Amino acid sequence: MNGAIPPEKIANSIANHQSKTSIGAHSIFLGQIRADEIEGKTVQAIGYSAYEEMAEKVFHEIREAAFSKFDMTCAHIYHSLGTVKTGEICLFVFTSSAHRKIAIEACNWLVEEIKAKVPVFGKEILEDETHQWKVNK
Amino acid sequence: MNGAIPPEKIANSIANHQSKTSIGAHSIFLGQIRADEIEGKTVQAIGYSAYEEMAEKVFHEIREAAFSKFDMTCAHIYHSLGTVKTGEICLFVFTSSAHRKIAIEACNWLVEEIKAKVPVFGKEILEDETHQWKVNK
Amino acid sequence: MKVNVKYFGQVAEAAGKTEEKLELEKGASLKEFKLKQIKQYQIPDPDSVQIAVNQDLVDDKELTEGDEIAFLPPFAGG
Amino acid sequence: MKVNVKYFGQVAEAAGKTEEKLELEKGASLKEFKLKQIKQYQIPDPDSVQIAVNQDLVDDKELTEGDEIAFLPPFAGG
Repeated sequence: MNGAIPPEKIANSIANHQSKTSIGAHSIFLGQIRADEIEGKTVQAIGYSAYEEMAEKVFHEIREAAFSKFDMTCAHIYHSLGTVKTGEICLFVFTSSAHRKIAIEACNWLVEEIKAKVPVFGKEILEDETHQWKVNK
Repeated sequence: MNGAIPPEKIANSIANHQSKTSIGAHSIFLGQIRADEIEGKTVQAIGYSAYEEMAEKVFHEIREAAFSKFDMTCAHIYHSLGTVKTGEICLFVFTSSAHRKIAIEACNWLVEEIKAKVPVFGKEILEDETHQWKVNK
Repeated sequence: MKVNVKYFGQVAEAAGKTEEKLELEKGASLKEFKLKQIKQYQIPDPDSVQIAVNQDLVDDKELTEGDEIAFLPPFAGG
Repeated sequence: MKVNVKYFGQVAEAAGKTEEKLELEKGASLKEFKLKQIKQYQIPDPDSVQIAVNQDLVDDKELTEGDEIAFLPPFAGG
């Protein structure tokens, strides 16, 4: 989705699952933009771009793999594109299951897969308008 | 807190952390009431009660222990008391850290500690108004 | 000596009360007191019942004047 | 044969473009093509650049007419 993920979107996603009464546990991961210091300059925002067709394909593959690996009821993934300012949310991963361990494990697994496999690129925009390209650790 | 935890409360908690720009990751766990079947009857709600003074003391101890164990920025725990209907949220655990692994581990650790140590009791109210006492696995 | 006894969840249900003040002999042991109450109220699944004295879980100890003794059935938080 | 080449992130920055259509010799190898582009555009940190052909990551292969070849710098999702 374009820009930051608003907290209301997260509330709506949770509310949308209240009719699914086989769910006993939700696990949510949120990535938030940190105001890191890079050579004395503070990060103001990250500009995200992606190889969009491939990213969508990979998101789909990861989601399918998660459903065959974990006994989940639901899984949702949202990643920002475009500019996301420090303090704002850029990644929202949401898993639900009858039991907590499955929801938690599935959520963690999805986060690691997304970081490793989805062609998303991040440009850390510094206070003097210079930038540096972000690399996942 | 009394009754179910509304999704808006979760959104507000997230929004309240957007000014803390040293945070890079949030991990959230939500417990939701399942419509389990017990001897052919469906659970309608859980009525939670607690040894409140001890529960508050234990929550405090668990939170302190988590801060000394994990390099977290924040940790918040909310548990419902009173009646929570199926599909509603009864537990909200929220941890934040600069790095994802710490936020995730701390959140999982808190959930396990809460389940094991906090004197909260749950009465599963069935469709015919009979009930059964819940036991954590 | 006086102690304050609290019952929770299905223990309260079995006891028919959530709290009572009792007079015990000085130096009474928790273990014996627990067994006595379990018998008196026919508390179900007694092995699963934990006791907190003054809000700390303990197996056994010598009780003292003014203790708050809580009978806790299995926890079900979350 | 014609191929469609895409550049992303700091590779696009180095190349000064995000996309170009190029004419390659039939049966050209991906590895050689990659090296050539890295040299031509002085792409920084070339060991970290992955290539996707038609949206699948590959190390090397024989390129074919109409392939979409994407130069991908390190991923930074999340």
